[in-house]
Amino acid sequence: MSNLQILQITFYGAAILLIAIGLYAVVTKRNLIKIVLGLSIMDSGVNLLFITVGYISHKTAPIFSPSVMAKYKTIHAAAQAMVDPVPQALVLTAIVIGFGVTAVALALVVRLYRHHNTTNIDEIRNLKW
Amino acid sequence: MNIWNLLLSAIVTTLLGFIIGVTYMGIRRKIVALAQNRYGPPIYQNFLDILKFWSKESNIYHGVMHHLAPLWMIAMAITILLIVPTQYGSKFFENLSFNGDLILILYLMPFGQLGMALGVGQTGNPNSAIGVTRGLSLLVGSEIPFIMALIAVMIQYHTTSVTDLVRIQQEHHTWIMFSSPFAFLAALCVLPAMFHAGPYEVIIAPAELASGPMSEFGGKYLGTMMSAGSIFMFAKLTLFVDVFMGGSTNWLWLIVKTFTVYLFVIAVGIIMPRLRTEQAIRRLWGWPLVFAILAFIQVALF
Amino acid sequence: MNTLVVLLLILFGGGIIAYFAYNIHKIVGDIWLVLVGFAASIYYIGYLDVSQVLNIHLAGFVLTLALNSFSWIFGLLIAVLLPLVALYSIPYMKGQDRLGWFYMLFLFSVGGMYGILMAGDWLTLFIFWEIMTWSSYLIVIYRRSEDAPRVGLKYLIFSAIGAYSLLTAIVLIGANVHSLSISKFFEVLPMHSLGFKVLVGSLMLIGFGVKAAVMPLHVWAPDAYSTTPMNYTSMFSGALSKMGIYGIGLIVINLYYHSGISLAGEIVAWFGAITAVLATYYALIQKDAKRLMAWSSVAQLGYIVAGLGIGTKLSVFAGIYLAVLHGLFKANLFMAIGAVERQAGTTNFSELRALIRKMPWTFFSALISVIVLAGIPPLSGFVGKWMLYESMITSGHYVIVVFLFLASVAGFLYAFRFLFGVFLGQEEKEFEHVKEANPFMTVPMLLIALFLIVLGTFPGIMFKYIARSMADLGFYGVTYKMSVLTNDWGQSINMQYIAASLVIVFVLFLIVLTWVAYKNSRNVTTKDIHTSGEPPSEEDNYHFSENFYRPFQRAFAFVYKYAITPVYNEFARGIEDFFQYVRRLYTGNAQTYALYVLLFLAILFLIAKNIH
Amino acid sequence: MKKAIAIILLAFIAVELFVVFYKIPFGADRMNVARFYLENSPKKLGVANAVTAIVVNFRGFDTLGEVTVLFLASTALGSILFRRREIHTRLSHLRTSVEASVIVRIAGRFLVPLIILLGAYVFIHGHLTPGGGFQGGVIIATGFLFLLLAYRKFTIEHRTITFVESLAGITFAGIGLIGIFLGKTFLENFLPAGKLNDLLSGGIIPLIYIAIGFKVAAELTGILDTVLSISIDVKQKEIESQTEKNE
Amino acid sequence: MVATNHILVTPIYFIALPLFFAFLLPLLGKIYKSFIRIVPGLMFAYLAWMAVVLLLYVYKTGNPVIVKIAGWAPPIGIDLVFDQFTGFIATVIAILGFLVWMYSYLFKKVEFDNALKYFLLLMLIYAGSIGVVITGDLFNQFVFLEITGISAYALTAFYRGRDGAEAAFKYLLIGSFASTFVLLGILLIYTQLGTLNMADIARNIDKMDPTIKVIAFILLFTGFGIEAEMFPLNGWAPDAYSQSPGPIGAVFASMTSKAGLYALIRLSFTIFDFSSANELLFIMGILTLVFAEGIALRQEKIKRMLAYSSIGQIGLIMIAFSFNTYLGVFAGIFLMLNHALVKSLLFFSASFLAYNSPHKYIKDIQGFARYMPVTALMFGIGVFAIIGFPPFSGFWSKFYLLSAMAEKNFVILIILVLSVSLIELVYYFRVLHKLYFAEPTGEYQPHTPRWNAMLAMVLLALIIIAIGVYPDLVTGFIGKAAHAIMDKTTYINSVFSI
Repeated sequence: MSNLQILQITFYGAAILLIAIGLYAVVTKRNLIKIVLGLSIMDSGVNLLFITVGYISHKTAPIFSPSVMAKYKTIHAAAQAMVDPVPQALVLTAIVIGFGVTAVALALVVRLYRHHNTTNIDEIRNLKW
Repeated sequence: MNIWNLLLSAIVTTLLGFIIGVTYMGIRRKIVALAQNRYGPPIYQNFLDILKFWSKESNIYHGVMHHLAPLWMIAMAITILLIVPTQYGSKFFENLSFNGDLILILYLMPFGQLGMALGVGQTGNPNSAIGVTRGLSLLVGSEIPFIMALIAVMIQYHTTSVTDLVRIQQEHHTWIMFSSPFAFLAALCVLPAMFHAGPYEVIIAPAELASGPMSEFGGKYLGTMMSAGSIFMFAKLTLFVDVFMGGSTNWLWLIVKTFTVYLFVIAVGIIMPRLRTEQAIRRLWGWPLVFAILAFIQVALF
Repeated sequence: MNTLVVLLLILFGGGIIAYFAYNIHKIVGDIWLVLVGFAASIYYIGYLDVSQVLNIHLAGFVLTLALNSFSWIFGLLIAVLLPLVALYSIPYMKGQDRLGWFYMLFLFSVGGMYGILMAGDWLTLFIFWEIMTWSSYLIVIYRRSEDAPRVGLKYLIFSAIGAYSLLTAIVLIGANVHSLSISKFFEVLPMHSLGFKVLVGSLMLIGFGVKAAVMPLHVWAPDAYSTTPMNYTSMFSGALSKMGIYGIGLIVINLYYHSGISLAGEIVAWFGAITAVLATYYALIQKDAKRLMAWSSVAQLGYIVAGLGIGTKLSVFAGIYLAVLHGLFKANLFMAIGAVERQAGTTNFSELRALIRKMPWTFFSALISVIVLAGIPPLSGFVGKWMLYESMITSGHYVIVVFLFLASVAGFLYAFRFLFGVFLGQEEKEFEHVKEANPFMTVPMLLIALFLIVLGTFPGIMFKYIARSMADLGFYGVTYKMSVLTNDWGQSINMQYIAASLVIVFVLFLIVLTWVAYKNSRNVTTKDIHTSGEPPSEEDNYHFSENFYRPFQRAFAFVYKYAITPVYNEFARGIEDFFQYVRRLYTGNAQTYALYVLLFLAILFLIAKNIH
Repeated sequence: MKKAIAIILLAFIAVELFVVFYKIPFGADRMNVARFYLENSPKKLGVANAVTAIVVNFRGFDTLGEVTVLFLASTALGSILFRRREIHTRLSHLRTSVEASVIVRIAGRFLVPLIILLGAYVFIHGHLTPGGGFQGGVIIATGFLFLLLAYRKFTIEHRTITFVESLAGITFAGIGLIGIFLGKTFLENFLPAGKLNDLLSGGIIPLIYIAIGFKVAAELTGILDTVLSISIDVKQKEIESQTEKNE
Repeated sequence: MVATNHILVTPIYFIALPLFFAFLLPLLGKIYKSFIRIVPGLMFAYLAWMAVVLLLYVYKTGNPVIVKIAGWAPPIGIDLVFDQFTGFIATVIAILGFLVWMYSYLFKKVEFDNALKYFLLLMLIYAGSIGVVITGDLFNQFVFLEITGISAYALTAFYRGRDGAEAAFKYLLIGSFASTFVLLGILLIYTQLGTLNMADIARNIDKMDPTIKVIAFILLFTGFGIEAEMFPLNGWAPDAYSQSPGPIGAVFASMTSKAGLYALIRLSFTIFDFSSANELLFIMGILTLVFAEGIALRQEKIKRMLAYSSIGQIGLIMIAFSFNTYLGVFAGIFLMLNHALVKSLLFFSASFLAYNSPHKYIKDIQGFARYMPVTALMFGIGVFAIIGFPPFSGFWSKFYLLSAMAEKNFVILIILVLSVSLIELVYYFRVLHKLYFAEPTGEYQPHTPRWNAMLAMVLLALIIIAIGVYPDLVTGFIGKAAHAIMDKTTYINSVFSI
């Protein structure tokens, strides 16, 4: 097993495990806060996957800083030595969206707590059938 | 056909039917009395009755329908008598026999009864209305086997006309009662019900004077109705004879045949106890219906 | 301008204007209504150009408006009824609110009927069919009575069942024939497979059968007919139900007899016969005049369906004749009931008594109609019955004919029940104030009655049009005489002689009897009767109305034991219970929903290999 | 039961996902569009940070959405919690947090300006160095968080927040619309690209990123402020219930 | 194929203007309080007009309007595609957006802050929905989906007194699942093709590893299916519909669900080339339809019933699209239009009928027809239209749908769909009967709608009747739309030709 393979298993495995853990928390935990935490963990897993996918072996960050330019001389050469910037950009968006969702979720938890005086999801079932 | 001729024959036929019918009624009263070990009235008693009714001076008037009821009866009775062929081959007694057929006759019968029922209804006598409902209920019982028998005959001989049926029987020298025995049996079984006689007399309930459809009729109304009833009775007998027993070519033969049938009706009436309406319907839908179905099978198979 | 469109415009536009007219003032509305009624009627009879065809291209379909002589005769029925009913409605609906709404729907439904008759393609037919359905539904629930929701829903559900099967058939036609034209469909039909024919035919028959109240689909009819205001019921039962008959006629004749599946026609005839019998049986145990007549309508429609189903020349002829006739006399009867309802305030047999002296003209027209209904000669009902029976006997359908006879004989029972229950029997103080109905009500009724009488002796008046429409159904060379009826075996009856004999004898004896008895007649009340020597006192009322046909009911108890309504109810309840259970899937717990999502995902993963 | 089902399902899904992702070679170069971005962000836009170029220009539309999401979150929070900021201001004395220690307070005084400065630096240099509007905005928000934690009496004027938030948003959307009004496309660069790695390079990108920075800072601060009001609410409830008990 | 850079009329405004005014609205509110109502209205009106103009342009010239953003042609930049199909749906959403605004013009008149937030969220959910529809980029679609989602969560929890928060939390939970799955799906596609542009993906979809392609499809399908309220994934929907403010139910029915549905359809029709996608849509459509309509039969609350009914309609639309025939797609688009119009009308009128009852039980509104005849009539028209009586628009959509089924000779399916229709008829008319026949309980006072709401309802009803009487008003557009969604190549070519 090569180094890369080990890395691959570790990163993918970790990310998917994070997603699974998040999902597990969402599906089984009774506490609303824990459920929201689960959602966050899930998001983190997805984000980690994004970054992992964007990585290219032995390449550097996609910034044409003076030092990089000094090293590679031309833009083209520098560009060849950089990782995929798109997933990073996407992750930025995803993180912000995740943040927004989490904020709203927490606000809802507060509302629910005020309304039902509990954070147990099993007891919040006014709407059914 | 000459219109005066037609009128004349109609009047003659009606008169004959009236006389024969009333006489039959007298005979029936006599026979029933004898069977019940009574002396009974004379045979001409019904003529006297009708005469008496007609000569009554006072008249109870309940309303228009009450007034019209006997007229419906007599119009129906005479029309049926005119339609039913009485004399096969006789030009004079042809009457309306080519202008009507079995279905028409069957549908004419309720014409009179409806009129009577309406008249009865207007009198406000509840018992009369009860009598009418019984009569109508019984109609369902008797009509179905009878019509089935007739349909079997009609289909077998491919005609709906009574005249045709008589012609066929006369030409082939046979009676339908032999060629279609089941149809005949079915019709025979329901015959008492059609005469409201025998076990099916719950409608007029002759023993209980107060009830029965006709109890509110008196005087000339009752006289008219009795005349109509006797004519109607004769017409029905003639129809039966025409359909099942070959009709006749002269009046004597017709009287013999009809009287035989009538005798059967009287006999059944004497022997059988009265039935309640639902019992009557069930009985009518018993064997007669079986016979009628057998008649259908016969038609279908042969 | 196309005359067909003008007619539709008169009705639909008239309906909308009627709404506003009634909101201005009742009198304005009434005048407008009568105006529209007569205008439509006169326009239809006098000015309509039957040969005109109009094609409208709409939504990728060709909508065709074209009248043929088969549909024309149904239109004639409507055209006769519409002005009369409009006249009748003026006093009948006096004092009701929302009249504008009512009459708008009224005219819409009439417009819908004309639309159906004019439809040259199935889509047009369906559109107008639905317009007719919802407008009539809104009229059924117009009164907001206690059971109006139940009745309305029932009517609507069954209408929808019908409409949906119709729709299914239509889309199947559209997909397989590639044209929605009715005539084209019948042209190419023989080339299609048996399965297609049977499927489409049955669906159409279900669709039309609902409106024609054929037996398992009749459940709505008694309720709907009796709940609706009577002036509309006379159109409802008289004309609207004929739309079902029109459709059944089209289908049965064209589909079955011209493409060779006669067995199906037999089945239809059987449905009609059974409907006739059972509906008659139910009619005679009803306790309300409206319901009685409603069931009677179902029964009468059964005859017509049977006639059309047999499909011989004479039986179809009889079917159409009976259809028109039923439209007339049943309209008349419902009008009479409406008059009674209006004047006496009830139509319940146990309350009504002896209105004959109070409302003689109503009684007369009801009597004539009942005689026609019962098919007693010499009135017009008999003509239809005779042709129907003869056609069945001559074509060998003797079992069906027995059923119809049974229905017909039992029909006498309810006919008498109706007349006795409403008009006859002992008089009651309660109804002393009752007066004869407004002339606007009685005159239309009497007109119809007169027509029915004339039609009995001279049915040829009607035969002319029927013979023409027969040609449209593919029965060519139909001959008729003014008053001689001939069956397929060549036997004939002459109505003139029969009627003459009856009338002569009747009149003769009438003169004699009146002459003889008039002088000494003693007018008595209905209390002055012979009841075993116990005449009732003034307070007592010996009216006979409860358990009218108890012996009959006892004898046929086995018939009354079974009914289809509970079956439908159980079915509906079963569905509701099922979904009551199913809806627990939505537990209200967000985590359960999340689990569903995961489960869904897992299932998709499992079948991922099959996705290609 | 539920847990068992969940574990089985999740295990299955996770394994399935892993199997799929395992097919994707790790660290391999699969750039397609990205290649273009890398090549052109310095060339055409004069932006050193390719990620910034993508975020603000190539996929700037996403970012507009992203900013909207943040805006939405803060609005939603306000709408969901129904705590008007006026009330919050009025009730700030009820804040439950214990008065922070002297160290924190003093440190705050020194650190908060620095933090804000750092944040500003980060978003101003978004197109040159790692970081950008979002990152800078978050850093500034932490500065305000510090203040909120350190000083019980510290309140943020909500009008200011709204104003900044709106203005920044309008700037972003407005800059985009200017592109249209200039006959170009939405969000298209209409300023000279400048020299690579210059502070004043990248056309509209730094402008947008600055707007984003302000917006994110304001929104995050607003959100923090709103969330803090929850504690006030709880405290208020407690006080009310206590007074009830006492009575 | 023309990139119109018209200053006044460009699809970009569908997103740019709502966002711009959303940011601006708090400031405008400071200037003059009524601006927060008037300005969105002007904007909605403008956008509705613009949508119609654009649609007419597209319809007449046959060229889709494709806009590139930031000056980069796809697949480099993000593009907005306003073709016959997306344009039609966007127009429907735009017109309904205007009507929803008109309906809620006086909403929360006294509470400035709430009104501000309401109109803000309304604009954003509108922008999000239209964005999902007209964007040509998969990740961008995800972003808009999230905008739609978060504004929907906030709107669901808008009312304090109700269980809005509970509904919103459920929605959020499931919605987060959706976003996770969508993101994973997008990621999988990106790893294979290195692009996010839909047309580009569709062009190169064959180059994907088959296994990964399937999994990506499943993930996206599930994610969008959640937004489209597909059967087992729609646990949130009835709660959200029933707890949100009145007009928002209409927004959910006519905008967000349409957006989800659009995404699903685009996914199955254009992006992926699975033939089983149609079968999947078909099966899920039937399940959605049957379960939703059946459960709606047993509802005691009016808005919940409407919600289930709405879900059922979505199932119907999915079935229609799953045929993948011209007629089927045509019927599907017509159904989408009809559903948007009619459900909006129903939600509009129902929410006023049930204005003051907190749980909106059907029994609470009984007999209200006598107090608010016009609203009840509007509800009635809605019911008639959804049942499909001519001459209301529902008839045509139903007829086309059944024609599409008949074309494939799915007799059993026709019977199934019509049976479900019958169930629908029963529960709708039960409500209508309650409304008109029952005696009012007197517990809740009816609340008569004000002129703006009345106007919105009447306008909707008129549109419904107009389409019903003269369907050619829309069939032309729908026909082109159906061609557009079914023709993948033209879509790809037109995107890349700018």
